Amino acid sequence: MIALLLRDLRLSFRAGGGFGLGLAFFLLVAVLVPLGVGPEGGTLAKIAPGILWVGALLACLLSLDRIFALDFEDGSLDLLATAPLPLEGAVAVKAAAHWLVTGLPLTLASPVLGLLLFLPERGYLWLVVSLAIGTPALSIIGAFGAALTVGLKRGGLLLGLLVLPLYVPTLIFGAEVVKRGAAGMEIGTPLAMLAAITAGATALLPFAAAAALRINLR
Amino acid sequence: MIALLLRDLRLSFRAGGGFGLGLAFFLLVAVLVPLGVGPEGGTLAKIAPGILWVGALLACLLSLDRIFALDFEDGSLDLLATAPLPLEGAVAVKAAAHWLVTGLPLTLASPVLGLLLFLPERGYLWLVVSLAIGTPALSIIGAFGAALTVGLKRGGLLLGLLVLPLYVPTLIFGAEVVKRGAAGMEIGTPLAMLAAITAGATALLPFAAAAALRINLR
Amino acid sequence: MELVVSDLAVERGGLVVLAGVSFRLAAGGALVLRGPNGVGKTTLLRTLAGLQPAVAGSVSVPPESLAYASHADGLKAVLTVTENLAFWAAVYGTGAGAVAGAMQRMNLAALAERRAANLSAGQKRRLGLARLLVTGRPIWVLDEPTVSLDAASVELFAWVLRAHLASGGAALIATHIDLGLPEAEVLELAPFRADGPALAVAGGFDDSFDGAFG
Amino acid sequence: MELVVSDLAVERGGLVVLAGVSFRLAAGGALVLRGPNGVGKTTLLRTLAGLQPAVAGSVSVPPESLAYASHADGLKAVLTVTENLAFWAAVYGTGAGAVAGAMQRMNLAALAERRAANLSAGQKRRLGLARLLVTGRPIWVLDEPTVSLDAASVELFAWVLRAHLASGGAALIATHIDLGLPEAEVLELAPFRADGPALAVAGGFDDSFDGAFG
Amino acid sequence: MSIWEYANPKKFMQTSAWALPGLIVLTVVCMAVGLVWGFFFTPDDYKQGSTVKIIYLHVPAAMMAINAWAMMLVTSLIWVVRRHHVSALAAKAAAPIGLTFTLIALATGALWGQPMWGTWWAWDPRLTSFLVLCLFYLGYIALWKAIENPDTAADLTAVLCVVGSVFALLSRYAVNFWNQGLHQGASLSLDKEENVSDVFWQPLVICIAGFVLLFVTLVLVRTRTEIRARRLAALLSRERLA
Amino acid sequence: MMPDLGKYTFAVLASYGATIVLLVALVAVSFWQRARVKRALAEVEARAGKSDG
Ligand code: HEM
Ligand SMILES: Nc1ncnc2c1ncn2[C@@H]1O[C@H](COP(=O)(O)OP(=O)(O)OP(=O)(O)O)[C@@H](O)[C@H]1O
Ligand SMILES: Nc1ncnc2c1ncn2[C@@H]1O[C@H](COP(=O)(O)OP(=O)(O)OP(=O)(O)O)[C@@H](O)[C@H]1O
Ligand SMILES: [Mg+2]
Ligand SMILES: [Mg+2]
Repeated sequence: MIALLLRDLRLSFRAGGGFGLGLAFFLLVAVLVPLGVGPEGGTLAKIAPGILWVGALLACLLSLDRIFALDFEDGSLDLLATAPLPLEGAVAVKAAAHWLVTGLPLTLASPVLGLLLFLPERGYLWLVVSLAIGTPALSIIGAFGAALTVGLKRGGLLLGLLVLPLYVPTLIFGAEVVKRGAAGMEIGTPLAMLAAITAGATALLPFAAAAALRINLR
Repeated sequence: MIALLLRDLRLSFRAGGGFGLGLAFFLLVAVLVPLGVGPEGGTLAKIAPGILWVGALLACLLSLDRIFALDFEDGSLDLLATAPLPLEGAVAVKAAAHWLVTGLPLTLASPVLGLLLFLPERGYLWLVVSLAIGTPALSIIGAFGAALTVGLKRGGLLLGLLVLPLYVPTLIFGAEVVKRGAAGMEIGTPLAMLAAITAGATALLPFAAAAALRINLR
Repeated sequence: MELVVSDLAVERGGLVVLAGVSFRLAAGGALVLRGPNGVGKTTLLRTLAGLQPAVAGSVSVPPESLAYASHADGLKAVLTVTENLAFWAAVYGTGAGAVAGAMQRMNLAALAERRAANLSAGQKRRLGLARLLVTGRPIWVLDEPTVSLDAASVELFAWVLRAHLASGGAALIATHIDLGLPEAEVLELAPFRADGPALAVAGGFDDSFDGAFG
Repeated sequence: MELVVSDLAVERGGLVVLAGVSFRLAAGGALVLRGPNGVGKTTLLRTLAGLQPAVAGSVSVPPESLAYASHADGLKAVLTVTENLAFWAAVYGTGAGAVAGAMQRMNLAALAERRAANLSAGQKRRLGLARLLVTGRPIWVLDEPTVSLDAASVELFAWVLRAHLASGGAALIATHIDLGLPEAEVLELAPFRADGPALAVAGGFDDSFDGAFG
Repeated sequence: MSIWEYANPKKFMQTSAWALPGLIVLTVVCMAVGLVWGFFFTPDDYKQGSTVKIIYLHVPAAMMAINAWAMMLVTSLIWVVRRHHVSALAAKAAAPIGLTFTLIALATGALWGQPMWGTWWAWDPRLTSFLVLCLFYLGYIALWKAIENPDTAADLTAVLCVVGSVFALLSRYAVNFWNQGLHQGASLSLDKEENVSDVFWQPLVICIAGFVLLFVTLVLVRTRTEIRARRLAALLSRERLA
Repeated sequence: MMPDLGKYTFAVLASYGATIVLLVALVAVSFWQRARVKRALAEVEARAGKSDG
């Protein structure tokens, strides 16, 4: 398991930058939106929580299809499935590796981007907290979607279509936490829900994803 | 050339839906942003032009790495490069195929999404016009980026990082056209600039992209 | 430690391709599967490896004793030779000693720090075979293992295989090339080919309503 | 119609792997390149095909006369056998007749409507070889063409190759397996191997500041 | 006799062939009566004017859009647990119907919203969750289309349906955080006192029945088509082998 | 005959129109597919029957 985690981390560092890129994409979204929307501080501050969360989500999405597709293409997924390693565990580990190279750096960098979008001061803490709690759910849900589409070449867009609706609750609760946080309101319920989604997804989805993988390898 | 165009179109239809999926992603961005930002009509109307353009851009981006990567992996790019077909032409044709399955349907569907984001009524025409003129530039610029990153596995995020800055002028002028159009202002200059970008990119970038491909195949 | 296959039928793309395959592979034995292209060798091996369910018949094999090597080598292009092997050694829990030994035996020591992307076709294949050695599994299930290998490497492989058999291992090999293993038994698969309409997935849905349309 | 290679040096990964290779391939001739794994056969063929520049020496070949087939077959998994071939026929401007002929000759007619994804390894390879036929090019440059082929298919290929030579074609083939073509000349590449640090890409960037550090 | 007998394609084909003619007639009658009554013979509402007539389309379509997904969930589970092919094919057959109903509910809702709320669209919880449902339908159908092997496709779409249902419920709950929304609350309840007046209610019930019947009929027709298509594919590949 | 829809004519007519178009399209597609598959199956069954017997 640890070997798999290390391998996946190493692979994403070697092949085109790991950490750097998820982050860079997030940054780009945060830069492009003001470019597209225009520079008024008031509007930007209002949409900042939502845009930051949408950006995080898209940054995750863009790297999702790599979770299994590369291993499928070069045959290592076959070999992993026949290895003495529960496939559920492999899925969980791969999702964790994905989180470490996308979700985590994104969370750490988010305050800087909040700055670019004029996020109100009170919001920063909650931005970081909500991303820290919510992004693991994005990775594990994404791993499920990737497992569903692993056999298909050009699965990228299909994957997006399948996964984004699944991201909706996480997005809403996550953005809600930041919005309420920024407005100085009570954030207990959405935060609890966010945590519940992450916990539930982490507990159950690896099984669904492993089942999907087995079906796809058949 | 026509054979290549037909093949690429056929490939994208066969493998996971072609038209439908680029569109679906665009739709998802237009849906997710309000989910993240919240439901107030005024704010949404203000950011609609920018968000729609950013969405179009991301929808393009997500399918970019497929322009050459699949052909590279299965060896057909080697074969294409040795075929009696100028590589520049092949690049242009592949970009055109990409536009037909992403940019075009996206342009046609944009009014519906304008609705979801409460785009002011006067803006619809200009939304469609600006996308129709601007999205070809997105495809051709994207093809250039894809050519640069074709050798790299997990090139997806790197590609995004390379291409998005190149997209900035298109995005700014495109969104500006829509914004001015929606506000009833004069749109001549940004529209002319948008057209100039598309024309220039179409004329020059295939050469750069073909050069990049040749280097990557070496 | 014995692989027993009895009356096995395997399917690909919803059609039974082989039926009635039976054999028994004991420790120390090697069995070469032969048959024309498309007869179903790969399908049979994947079924044995547990990657797809059998249509009929049974496979009995001690748990955790199979190591499968497919057409594709499952190498990571950006990892070095050592890293590739070390990963599988960790997965199979065999440790670093196994890695060094396998590299020695498959003549990969000189390439240890080379990335897999920079290997030639035959070198990649050698690395793929070295992976088998680090699994520490007794029964090898190999799909055309000597593809792209030069004569010297084929010999090296035969030699490694003999050592494996001598130490109580067993091997099931699908191949079109002569491996230089006269002691191996040969199973010709062509007679088990299941064609003719009668054998479309037996008992499957597609057949269960023959005649429903009058 | 002649391929003349003189004193060619080719590099891979910044290192010269082969140097001083010279040969001449005339119409009707076949040349088999042999050499241990990693000697540089693939690199040489890619250089001839124009995919990478030569380090030294020259290649003279009539324009638009080469057809290159690499380790990978360049098949599109979601297209059918016919569609795959028809595409290349259109690119090379040889038309639908060529497709039908090629399928006939490579024994693919029965698989015409099958998607490439659903072919076995050997069937894929046959399809890859059929592509050569639809190019209509006289000089074939082949990298291990018979990998995964069964004995019957190897024979079929030899037969097709002979017909190609008889009709004034030529073929340059890297292989480890005996093709059953006694009339082909053989060029052993091992003697041209360029090792030793002295040969790091001559005149390249790495050399241009030799001695810069005292 | 157990209900599972109908999972046998032969039995299913026989029974559905027997039931279909009657169902088609009933559907046509119900739809025609309901819609004609609703459109031509109901009064205008004092508040909503003639737009109440949209209710006869909007409410049944919205109800059936949700019920179709529920039916797909049940049949998917049956496939996963008991592996009856007919139920997998029924789920596949139902998806485009559900999608159409969703689109009808969205379109009529939008057209109704313009005069009532002054906007085509609002990010109201009920509307939003419906949009999400629409996306689930699209994803589900796209996944069926994308996979070639029918059993693989059945398995994967079933998994998607189950997981998707959980997340659809979650989003329904999540969007409630925004506001109560513009949309009407439940107005059809069994408690007669709370119901809209009988003049609107009676044709509405007939319309709902019509939509239910239409759904059942179409599911049967499309499932029969899917079964035949499976049979066709099997025969064709046999021919190729022989 | 036609009820007076007042100022909401467009909304009501468009709703009915859109619904009917969508439903008719769905029904048409369903039955068209049914006919197509049925015909193809009949052809193949006839062929199979001939070669068998
Ligand atoms: C695009 C916009 C709309 C969507 C997606 C939508 C969706 C829905 C849904 C999901 C239901 C629940 C059906 C059920 O299961 O009972 C419903 C019911 C209903 N809708 Fe809408 N709606 C929309 C717009 C409107 C508008 C503009 C009005 C009227 C002003 C309206 C009036 C009603 C009424 C009266 C019901 C019945 C309530 C009940 O009995 O539960 N809807 N709609
Ligand atoms: N979807 C499908 N429909 C019908 N037949 C299929 C499908 N997919 C694969 N096949 C066929 O299944 C057969 C078995 O393939 P398999 O890969 O097992 O052959 P093989 O013996 O390994 O051949 P090779 O020596 O070429 O590797 C082949 O004839 C192949 O064409
Ligand atoms: N980046 C690199 N750095 C150093 N050496 C490299 C690099 N990339 C490839 N090589 C080496 O170049 C040599 C030539 O490889 P090539 O693929 O041409 O061999 P080949 O003769 O085709 O072998 P095979 O029979 O195995 O296919 C190999 O020894 C390979 O290891
Ligand atoms: Mg095989
Ligand atoms: Mg080689």
